[in-house]
Amino acid sequence: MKQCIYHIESNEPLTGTVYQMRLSGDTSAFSKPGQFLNIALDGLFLRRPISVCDYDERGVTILYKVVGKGTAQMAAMQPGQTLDVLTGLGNGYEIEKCGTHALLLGGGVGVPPLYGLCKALLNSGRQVCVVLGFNTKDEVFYENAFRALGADVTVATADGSYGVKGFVTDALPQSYDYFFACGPEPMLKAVCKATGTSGQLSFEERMGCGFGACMGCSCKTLTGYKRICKEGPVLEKEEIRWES
Amino acid sequence: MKQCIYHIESNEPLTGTVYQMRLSGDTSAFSKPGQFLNIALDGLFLRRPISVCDYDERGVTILYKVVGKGTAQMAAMQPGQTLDVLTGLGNGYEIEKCGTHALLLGGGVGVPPLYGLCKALLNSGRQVCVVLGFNTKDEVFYENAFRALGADVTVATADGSYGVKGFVTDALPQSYDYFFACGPEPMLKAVCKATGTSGQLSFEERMGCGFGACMGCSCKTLTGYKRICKEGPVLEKEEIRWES
Amino acid sequence: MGKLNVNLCGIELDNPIIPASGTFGFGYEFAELYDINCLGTFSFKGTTRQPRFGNPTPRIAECTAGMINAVGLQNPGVEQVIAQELPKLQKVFHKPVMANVSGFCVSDYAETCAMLDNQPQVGWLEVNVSCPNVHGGGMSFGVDPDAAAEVVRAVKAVTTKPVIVKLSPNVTDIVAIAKACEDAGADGISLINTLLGMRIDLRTRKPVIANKMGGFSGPAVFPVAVRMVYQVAHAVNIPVVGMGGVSSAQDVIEMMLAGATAVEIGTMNLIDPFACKKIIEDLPRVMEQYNISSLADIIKGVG
Amino acid sequence: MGKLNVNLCGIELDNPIIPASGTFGFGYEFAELYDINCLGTFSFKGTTRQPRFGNPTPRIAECTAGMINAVGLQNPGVEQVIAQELPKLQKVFHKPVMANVSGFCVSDYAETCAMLDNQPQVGWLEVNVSCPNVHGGGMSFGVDPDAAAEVVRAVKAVTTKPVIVKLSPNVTDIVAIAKACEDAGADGISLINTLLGMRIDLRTRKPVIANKMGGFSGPAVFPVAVRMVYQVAHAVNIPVVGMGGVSSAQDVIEMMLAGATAVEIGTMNLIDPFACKKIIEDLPRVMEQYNISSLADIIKGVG
Repeated sequence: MKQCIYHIESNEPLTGTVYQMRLSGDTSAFSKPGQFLNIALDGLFLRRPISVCDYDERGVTILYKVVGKGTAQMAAMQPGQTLDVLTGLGNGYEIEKCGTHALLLGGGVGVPPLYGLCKALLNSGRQVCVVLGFNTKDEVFYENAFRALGADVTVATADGSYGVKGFVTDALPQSYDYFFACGPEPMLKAVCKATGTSGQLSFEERMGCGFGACMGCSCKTLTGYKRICKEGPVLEKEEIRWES
Repeated sequence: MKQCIYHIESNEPLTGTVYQMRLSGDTSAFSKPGQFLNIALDGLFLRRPISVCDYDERGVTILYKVVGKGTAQMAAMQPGQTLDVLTGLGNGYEIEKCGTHALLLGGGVGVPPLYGLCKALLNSGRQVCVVLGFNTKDEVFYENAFRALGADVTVATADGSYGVKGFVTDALPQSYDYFFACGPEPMLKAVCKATGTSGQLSFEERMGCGFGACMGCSCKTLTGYKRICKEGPVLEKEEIRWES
Repeated sequence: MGKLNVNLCGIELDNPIIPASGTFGFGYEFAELYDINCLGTFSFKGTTRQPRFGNPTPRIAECTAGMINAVGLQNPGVEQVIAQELPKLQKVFHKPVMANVSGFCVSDYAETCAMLDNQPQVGWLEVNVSCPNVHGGGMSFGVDPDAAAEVVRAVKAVTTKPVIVKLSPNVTDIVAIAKACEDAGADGISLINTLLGMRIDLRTRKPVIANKMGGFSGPAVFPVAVRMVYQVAHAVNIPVVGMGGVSSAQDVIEMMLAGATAVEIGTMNLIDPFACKKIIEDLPRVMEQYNISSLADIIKGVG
Repeated sequence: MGKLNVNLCGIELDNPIIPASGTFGFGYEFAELYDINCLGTFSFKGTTRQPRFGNPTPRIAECTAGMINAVGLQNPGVEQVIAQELPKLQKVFHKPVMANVSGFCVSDYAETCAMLDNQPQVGWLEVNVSCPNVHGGGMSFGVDPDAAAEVVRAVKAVTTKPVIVKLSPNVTDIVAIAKACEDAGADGISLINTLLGMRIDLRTRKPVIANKMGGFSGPAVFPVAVRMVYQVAHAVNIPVVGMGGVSSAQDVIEMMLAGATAVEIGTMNLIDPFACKKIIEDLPRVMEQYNISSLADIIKGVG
């Protein structure tokens, strides 16, 4: 973890509510796709944890959905403004555990971290199949971005207004030997049921600090208690203890 | 009283710690010299009451000394920024009670409201003698501004580094038939003792609202309880009840 | 009935917004700014049997997201309130008003309330039990269930108007106090009064407030207020008026979900004199956002 | 002796800054960020006799100038703390540490403290009496002078290390609790623990926190903390450790003027992991600004 000042390079809407923000600054604390940063915002007490979509040595890209005060404040920010961020948070995805054919499953605001992951998997010579799930056509984003990387991309919409009608689990490909998922908890649960292989899933929880100090985001796993912000947000399918 | 948005036209230091800020906006709620405005500042709960130095139909001038968080924040503000202000607060000075020869006595940050008052007195055809008191030469401001209006100006410094050595009461002119004063309470008390005429004095008190709602700034006078923010800040010499 | 209407102890309010006592005087300062008939009602300046100047100044200290006050119940006394303030109020406010009453012994409360009982514009008596009891070693009536109940019984004996007891949050067990008041005949409970707080001036090394300590209020105390409103509303069968740091239409809805039938707005009136008007105007939009068709429906609606 | 030094129950501290229990884990997360030997000491994660997962999530709610937590004392249990955490801690922290202990019955406290008494790195036992007493109907030990005193006596019987009792602010009379602890043999008092608070999610109409209510902390509670530190420090003759919303060197000085011998920093560590380090570095400059030559001189210095 590192505390950094990031400069906003751009901040543009991708859909009616999802924004893409490019930030420049020290990214040396990041080591894996699927990690997150924690942003301090004026007048709001807690930092806002946002997953990293992509990063390189010059900066990071984040995508965020406007859902409350914090994200509304972010959406109003202009290039040139700065943000106080804690960087390099969370464990991130481990691509080493994946075979030659990776399946990536993203739902809504769970899509962003899969982008950097997809890049890393492709760079390592693996084949990548991506299934993105959204509620409706207007909410679809990053389909072409994944395609441009060289992945095989399928989109599913719950209302059938675009791509396959249904959930990501209705659009699973025939062959893959490992999966990575990020999305709302009901989707993650359905993904675990529908997939026949091992995989890694990224979880969300309301956080206090985001770096393991407060124990606010703990969960029980089959391998012990874990902090979503520190030993997570990525858990392996086999260790997850589903509630109810 | 009116709630207004004021635009900062300029914001410049006059001395090491005293700044002059010119604001443009609706001044229709002001009716007298000696009134004040109450400024909302980001991240600070209470508004900051600041006496008006001068106003016309286009805007107001305020002078403020950097003493804490609020005034430090103001000093860092740039032309073009806006302020949420409550305007037209307090009773102000009544010049009708003054004869032909007015004496104005200001100490330190008590000097500013005397400027608009001086203008009004001169415009009404009265002669004005101004005595300004400061701790030391470096803190002197607005001497020439008063002189440019056409007042007879004397400066006193406590350490004798400029003008008369001593307090404003050490530099009283021979002849005047009414006085107006603003400054720290010990100065106001000394002024009441040293002057042989009637007069009006402007007081300071820690305020909650600044417009008479909270009773936070009440004082006892010989004419009843008064709120410094509403029936004050200007009281007549004859009604003041000095503590101790 | 409009979608903002609520019924407080048998009296219909056009909306649940009530400026809290001590932040709205007797209404005039605000009536100069806007038509205060847009309010549900308001609770006027805490009135005592005798006139009071209150505490020495400074009476105000700034805090993060709040302030401390130690005004000490400055008011002209109930006789003057009836002779001068209420006739003036009638001209600018045409709804029942809430009369806030304080006292320093049980008979103080009873006498003041008996006099206000005759005033037709007074709709409710809000009895502030946070005052020190001079016959009880200076301890507040509001920290002891028996002392609070005694005040309630004495007041109920002299009035037919609904009696709302305003509780202090500086207690171990707010529910015990509220229940004692209900058992003694209270028609409603309002809470929270201010938290006891203190600030020290680093320059002078003295308390900022002449009286050393004072009542801490403002958005900072909102989570404590929501908690106590929730606890009390789920323990008594009389209406609860919620207050404490409410500064937006969202906060009003949160208080009502916690259990408030109406909501008092205090400190925010001092920072933004138009706060109550803005909140009333904002409520329909925020209700729509959260699919609320009638405020009366959401009272104690937390699941 | 440096100008930041203070003496807490016979142990010299290089400075009065102590990260509060529950916001600093067992120090490792922070030791990766900076050399934590710059601290006066720190109070480690609240430890109980048995391991605990704590409460269900969500455990965190945001508030204006603060937050609510309902972690529920997640910890690996005292045996694991001694076997695993303390040996690891020794490698990164070379000063006496404050062991924070919680329990749900008197024997819990006594057993846990007895085990920690053998640990050479433990300098002080900070006994948190805000936990519910399972033999007392779930009421917190900390709201009853007798229950708090019973815990203190049981702990003092099994340890020779200084015992600091951490008090809950959710009480009518904090001084009575503090005095009872002093009379029972406590060597110091620390306060305030969190205020009980609640937030409701307008979308779901449910409490934000799974456990409904939780502990409210952050800059919002500072005025309440200063008041209670002042009251307790002026009523007991043992050192007081002040905490509650402290977020700057200025706040540290205000707490010490109110009566604190040392100052714990809690919630701010979660927002700015460097908060304690920055405050320690900032203290000399701020002391100069207010003409303070030694922090030890200003303890209880309010006039």
